[in-house]
Amino acid sequence: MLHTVNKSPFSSDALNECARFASTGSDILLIEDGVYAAKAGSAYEPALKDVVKKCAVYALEADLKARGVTALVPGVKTVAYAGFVELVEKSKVHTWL
Amino acid sequence: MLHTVNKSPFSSDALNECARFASTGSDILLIEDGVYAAKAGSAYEPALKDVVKKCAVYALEADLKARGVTALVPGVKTVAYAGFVELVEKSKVHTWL
Amino acid sequence: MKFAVQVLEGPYNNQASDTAYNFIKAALERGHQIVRVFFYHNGVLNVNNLAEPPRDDRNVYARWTELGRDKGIDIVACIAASKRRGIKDGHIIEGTRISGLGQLTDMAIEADRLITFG
Amino acid sequence: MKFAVQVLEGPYNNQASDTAYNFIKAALERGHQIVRVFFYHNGVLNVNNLAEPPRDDRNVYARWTELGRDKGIDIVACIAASKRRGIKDGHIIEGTRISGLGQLTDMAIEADRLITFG
Amino acid sequence: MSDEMDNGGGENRKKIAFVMRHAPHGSIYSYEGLETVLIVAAYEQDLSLIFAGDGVFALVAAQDTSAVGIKGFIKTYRVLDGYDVNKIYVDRESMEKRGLKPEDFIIPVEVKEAEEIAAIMEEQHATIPY
Amino acid sequence: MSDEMDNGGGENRKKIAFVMRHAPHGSIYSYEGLETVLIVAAYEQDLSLIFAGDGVFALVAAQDTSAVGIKGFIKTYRVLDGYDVNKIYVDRESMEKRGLKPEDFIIPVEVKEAEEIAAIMEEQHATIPY
Repeated sequence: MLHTVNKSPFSSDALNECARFASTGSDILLIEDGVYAAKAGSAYEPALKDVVKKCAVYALEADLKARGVTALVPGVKTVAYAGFVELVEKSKVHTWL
Repeated sequence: MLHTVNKSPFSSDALNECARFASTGSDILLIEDGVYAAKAGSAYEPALKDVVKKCAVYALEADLKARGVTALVPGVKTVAYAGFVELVEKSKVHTWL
Repeated sequence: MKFAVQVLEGPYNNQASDTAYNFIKAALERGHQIVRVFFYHNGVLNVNNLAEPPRDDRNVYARWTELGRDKGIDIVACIAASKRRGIKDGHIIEGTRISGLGQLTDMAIEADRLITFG
Repeated sequence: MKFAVQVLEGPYNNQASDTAYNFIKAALERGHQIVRVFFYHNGVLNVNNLAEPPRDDRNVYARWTELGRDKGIDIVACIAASKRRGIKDGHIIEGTRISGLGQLTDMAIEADRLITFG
Repeated sequence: MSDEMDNGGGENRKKIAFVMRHAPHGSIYSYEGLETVLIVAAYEQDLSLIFAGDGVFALVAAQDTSAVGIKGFIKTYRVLDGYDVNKIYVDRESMEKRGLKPEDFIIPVEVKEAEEIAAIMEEQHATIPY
Repeated sequence: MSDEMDNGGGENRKKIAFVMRHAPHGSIYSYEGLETVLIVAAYEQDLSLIFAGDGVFALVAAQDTSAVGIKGFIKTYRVLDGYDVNKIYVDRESMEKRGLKPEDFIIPVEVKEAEEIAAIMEEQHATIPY
């Protein structure tokens, strides 16, 4: 299953909740303000590293650029909108608002 | 100064941030989903007890009733809308969205 | 005292409009003056006159009409925010108007208290 | 594959409409079918035809017109959510329509993938 | 898939889960979410309702919205059973963190661990977040 | 208050602070907030801008919104100085928690502790949250 998160992990519990309900081995895609979770060197990095151990974590390229997030937490892969679509082809998707 | 918070402390960082920027002795009023912070017996109770030590914490009666929040964390006072207005009369107000 | 009220969320979708209304009623009862209600962000949706809310629920639009038309409170939706969201003269409720952010500035300066609901 | 898209937030106020549009464009390019776009909650604001967005920014309404009128995608705003928020037949953009929650149910059943943006 | 494999409504019933994560009244997600559940329920699909995060607050029985001037909808949950919607799951951690117990809720629920809810979500044809 | 006590614009300038707590792009708070600042700035009041929480992300210089198809506004912060808006405060804890440094920002800022920001807020005639 693919899970998407569009909220900042600093102001919302969406990503924490998502990670709790995502099965091991599932995909998590960070979009919109959700990509801040992927920023290297933030206080959220240790938490995201744990998520990366459990799930494949992706971040949407366009949203990273829009927010000036360049250095990413190790293990996070980037995708374009076409890659987003490919992830949805691969499995059902749930959105954590 | 009066600070108002209308978000649940379980899903938003608004109350934590409010408490960090509220001067000692100022008033904090919990309204709307913010009143969940005042619920006795939740995992947020220890955090709210710290806030109560620093600030006078109020919760809006109508919002408590609407959400079925009955038992409150010790030290939290309840006010009606008239009491909300009185708090605003007393000092300037800032809203934490 | 002179109170100014800013509302940042639309009706029904969020409780902000309801809380603002209940606050204003209580403020009026305690003898305060509401110098203006200013709608910004999605708050501008509060003045849309095309809505037909369910009859078994409160009518948020009727409440603003009551405060604006009947009680004479100046109720303003920000023009820039309104244009983005499709709120337009000719389609706004009675007793409200669309104007610029200068109205927010003026009320922030003039009022003893500015309070935001969002 | 058959994709169904639900959008829960209004244009400009949140990025959901932009992300949904970019996702749909990419899905079409990869040969997928969009069985329907369903607007719920503040999402219904996306079909308002009274808006005049700033000219130096994207026009979210024009994007939905492009997908609905020009590309023939079925774009539906929930009637109950629309009534609460003042979205009404006669004031909606070309290539969109207002209908019931049954349209959401149908697309959830019919599509291989249901994806929500909010 | 043959007709013999169908059961329940005798049609191709699909598994659809609603994941309710918002508190009531502060925003409309909880209320409009329930409206959707009632409509989808009439289509006789295989529905599940998952309450997690602040969504668990929606089920608290003792809600009285008269003083805020908003229509309450807590009693509406009681009609779900009449629509054969009885897979009502509550996330244990969300519930306990908020100081709630099953007895606080307006309808009977099944309390589940996060891993069980994850498994339920994986089985669905579609999941809808409100 | 006598005329002699006025200064700056020679009028009764009021202290107004904007408290920016939202990240850019995901919601419009940050953008419409800046629009308001520019209008209020023309009134020659004594303005302060406080960036706290996710609001600090709004100032990150390296933003490029072309791929999301949204108008960027990061360069607009540069015009603030021309309006004599130069009390730009950033909360240290918010900044550090998000892995940011003053060099990441599009304009010079004063990094403040929470207690200092609390004191600034207490001095204001009005505070506006976006």
